[in-house]
Amino acid sequence: MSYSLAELIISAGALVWRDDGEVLATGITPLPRLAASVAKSLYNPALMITDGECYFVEEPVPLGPRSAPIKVEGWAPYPRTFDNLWIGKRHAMVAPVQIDRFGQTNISVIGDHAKPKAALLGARGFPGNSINHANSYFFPSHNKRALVAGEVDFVCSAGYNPARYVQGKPPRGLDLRAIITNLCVMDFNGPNKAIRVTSLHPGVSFDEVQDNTGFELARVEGEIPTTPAPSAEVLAEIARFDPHNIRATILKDNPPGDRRAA
Amino acid sequence: MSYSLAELIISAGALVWRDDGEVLATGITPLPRLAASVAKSLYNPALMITDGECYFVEEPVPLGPRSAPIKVEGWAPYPRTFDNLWIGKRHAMVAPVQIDRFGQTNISVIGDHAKPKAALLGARGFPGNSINHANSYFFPSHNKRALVAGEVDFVCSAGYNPARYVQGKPPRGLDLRAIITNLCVMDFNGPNKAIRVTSLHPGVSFDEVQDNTGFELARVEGEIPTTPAPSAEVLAEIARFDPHNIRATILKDNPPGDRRAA
Amino acid sequence: MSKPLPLNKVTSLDGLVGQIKSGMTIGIGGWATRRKPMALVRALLRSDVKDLTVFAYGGPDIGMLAAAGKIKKLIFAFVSMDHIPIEPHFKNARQAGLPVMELDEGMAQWMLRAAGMRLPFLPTRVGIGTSIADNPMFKRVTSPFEDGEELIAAPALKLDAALLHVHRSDEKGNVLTLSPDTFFDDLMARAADKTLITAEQIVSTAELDLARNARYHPFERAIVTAVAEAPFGAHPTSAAPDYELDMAHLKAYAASAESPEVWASYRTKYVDVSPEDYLAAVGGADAIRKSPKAIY
Amino acid sequence: MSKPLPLNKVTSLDGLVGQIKSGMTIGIGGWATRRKPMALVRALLRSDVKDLTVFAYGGPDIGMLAAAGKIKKLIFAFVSMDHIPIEPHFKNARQAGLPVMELDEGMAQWMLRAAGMRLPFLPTRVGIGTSIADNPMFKRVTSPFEDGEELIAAPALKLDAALLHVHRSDEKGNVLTLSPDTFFDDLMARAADKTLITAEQIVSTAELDLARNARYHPFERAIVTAVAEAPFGAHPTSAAPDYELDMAHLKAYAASAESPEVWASYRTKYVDVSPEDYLAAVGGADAIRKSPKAIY
Repeated sequence: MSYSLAELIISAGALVWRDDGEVLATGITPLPRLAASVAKSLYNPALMITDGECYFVEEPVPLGPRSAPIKVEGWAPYPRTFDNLWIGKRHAMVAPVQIDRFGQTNISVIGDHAKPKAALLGARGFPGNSINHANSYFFPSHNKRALVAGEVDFVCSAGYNPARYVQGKPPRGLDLRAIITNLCVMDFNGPNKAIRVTSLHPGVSFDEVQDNTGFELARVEGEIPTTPAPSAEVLAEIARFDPHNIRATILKDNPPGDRRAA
Repeated sequence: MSYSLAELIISAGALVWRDDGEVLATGITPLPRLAASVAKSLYNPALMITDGECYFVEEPVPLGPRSAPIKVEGWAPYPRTFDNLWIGKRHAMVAPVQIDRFGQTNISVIGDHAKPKAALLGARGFPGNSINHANSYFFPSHNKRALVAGEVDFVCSAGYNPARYVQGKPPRGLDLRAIITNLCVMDFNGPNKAIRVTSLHPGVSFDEVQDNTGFELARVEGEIPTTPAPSAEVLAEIARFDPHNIRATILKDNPPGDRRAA
Repeated sequence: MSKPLPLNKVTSLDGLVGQIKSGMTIGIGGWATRRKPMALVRALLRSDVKDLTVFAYGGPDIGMLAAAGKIKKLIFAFVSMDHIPIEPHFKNARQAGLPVMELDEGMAQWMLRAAGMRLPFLPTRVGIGTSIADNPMFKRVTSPFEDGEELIAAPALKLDAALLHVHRSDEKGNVLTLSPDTFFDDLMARAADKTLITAEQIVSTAELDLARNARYHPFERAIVTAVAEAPFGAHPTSAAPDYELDMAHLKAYAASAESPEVWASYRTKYVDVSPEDYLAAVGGADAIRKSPKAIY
Repeated sequence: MSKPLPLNKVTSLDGLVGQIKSGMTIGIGGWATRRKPMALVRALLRSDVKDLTVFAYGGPDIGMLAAAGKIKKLIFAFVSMDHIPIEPHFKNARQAGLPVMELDEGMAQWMLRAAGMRLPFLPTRVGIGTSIADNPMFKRVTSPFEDGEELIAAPALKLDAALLHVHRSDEKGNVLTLSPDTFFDDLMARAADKTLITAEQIVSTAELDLARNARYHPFERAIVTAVAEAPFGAHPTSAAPDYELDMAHLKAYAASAESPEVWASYRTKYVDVSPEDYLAAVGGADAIRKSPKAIY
């Protein structure tokens, strides 16, 4: 069965919430959001998810214009968001602009903070999220501008950077899980929490990943597995949650999941 | 016009809120509550008052069984109570069991705290109230068991006791106003915030007040005024807010306001 | 691949009690005579659980646990039945030397908030100048800013379990509390490792009508451990608007503090019985529904 | 003795602006494109007030004030129009070197809470390990308990004035916010010396029906300074359920960041006009009421 790279990413992304138990699954930007939807639908029905505004919903809300009313099961206004995240009951997958070897990410500025070359969104809730609950990251373009050498320009979410902690010890709430890009899946289980490639998307080599990364990557022992193709069941769920095919607009030219098929 | 001692106390009590502006007026136990009702009705319509449960009401709610629905103008659940009192927007008149020369009061225990002779209510919100907003006190029986020598058995509300503060300085929120008893009206404007008799109820002498007080009292200069008799307007408002004449049951034998009339 | 089973947190009263172990620190929701999980408290009295450290804005919940000797230490700011200002069983226990930690009402919820935020402490002025602050459990913290003020560091009031009574719940633990006052049930739930809930009714998620009732939804289900249906489970306290407090029963309960014999007889009749027999003994559902609105 | 006059806090938009002085620190309620007091912001743009330190969960409120050169210093965690992720006027100002203090979203409301409790600071872990914590405005505080943890001491974010838009108010400043999300307007109001409010409608106290709408009542009137009626006062942001955001207008507004000339023309047409002319210029009341529900 053919599938797009976006679908592969969603399929791989869904797995990050599989064993989380009853937490809020937040996916920001369309692919992570679809991943969270699939995770709830197929792997972990205890997950809490929202309508993107301020309600918890029983079933994932499809992207874009809606043909059916949402099924509300709870209230999730912003004040509640912080109450919940401060007790750690959340796993978010977000899409930062930069990440460094410590897993520190940036969505605030490119360049100097006082007078940036590019002003972005601002740190939003990244600092609080990063030290309170599990976090995973998505990068649509795996390159050295996104996976940077040195430190990110402004550290919005904390990472495993001993220089930034008293006695080098990160807070117990810091829990970085996965990074999913257009090339591969990574985790933080390399030596000293180093970022480690755990699977390569079909047709991608480790060297290509390393060449497009600003810092040295660890790798799982032995041959690096290939990111598993989405099952028919997963593809059907993805289609159900994305009836307007917004997923086809996220990655440039909507490449196939197996680049050798292109 | 004849009036009861309870009515005199209510009338004098109402004056404590006159110049407070827009704050929550809380009167605990029937006479302070009636005093707050009169204050809002006649002197300071900006006062906020509650139904005794969790609503702000436009007009004072009469004591006891009600013949008309309450006119709600806001929500006052307990969480809101603390939000409000912590910014100081309140003046409470409460009825402690003991008070000492510093204005410290007690509603927790008589005797040793670990194994009290008499367990009372517990400190409730007295500690927080006392250092955040204005407080006045009512004592139905002015005697040495209530206005005690030394310190009260357990300091529930803070007073002007330098020994209990860093460098002797009470917090800026401490603001003790009036004490009203069955014998007199007092304030805290004696030397070094000492308790001072400002008016004597008709037929009461300063010596009688002093003889029934466990600590030395200051007095206003010159002849101590007599607590003014309630006006006809005040008496009418009291009757309106206390249609079941609960005020007649508070002081033993419901004495007249001018004891010489007995 | 077969889909995993949906969440179901429904259990019995005894199932809830089974989550409470001797020596735990528990918090009990509601306030004085309002929305107390009394059916759960009675079930706790029937169990072997003991040596509890208990925090509550206390009413007959605390009185009963104290009378039954379940409390090792009481954390409180008051124990009252509102119209009966001092809870008589609490008074007996306190005067017999029950170990206590006395707090201010507002400080108590602030300490719950600290626990619910996983912070070791929160600063406050509340307690300054009073005997409350003499308790060595409180430390001091100095503002590191220009003001340099010395404040009380109030430690987090962490709970092993929170016992709450709500109006409606679904099987997943989405709940509604419909009362006029919310009290601090939400902070207790966040401060607790386990949140154990009794509900007047367990209904479908759709029946909760949460799109309309969002503001009656006190906390997200992720912090709810288990739920048991307990109709009239707050009696003799109120679960307004479903029903008001039962003043006659509260007076009978208060009178049971007169002697160990009277308490034993109250206990036989109202505690050591099934919820169904309890309901019959207190006059039945219709009688409870007819209780007049309490005036405070 | 004649009874004193009842409270009346009603004024005009300009009356509200008159309470705001150059150099003040102000907070603006709502969130990004939701329930922003835009009519009041436009009135502020028409005034001589300048050199403001401004905190907001920012949207076009911040963009407009920045474009008009009213901001001396911006305190923020983001400035966004949701569907247009980065506010373009904010982006221009920021890249031109507008002085800022950047916070985390959750930390910001925690700092408002400190101010609303009159505390000098509150402890938090938020910011640890990030560039946010490099700002010397943050100090450190060590837990005086066994854990000995070092936490960030986040200073109180005290406001001279909070600018909020609500759905209904009476003359005394009893208000209702009917939106799906409450945001942090309540904390801003408590953190501020003055709370300045625009309301979709000013109605009688009875019409607020507060017995039924209690949970839509965000704070007590004692902290409300003044109220002005401003129908469609949140436009182009939403005041759901009264009306939704106006995406077409937000796009036109965003496009005005292209050059000073385009901004000047936007300003002439939509800012330097009376509220009545504004309403006509954006298509009238019926058009606003027909905006489709926004999807986030």
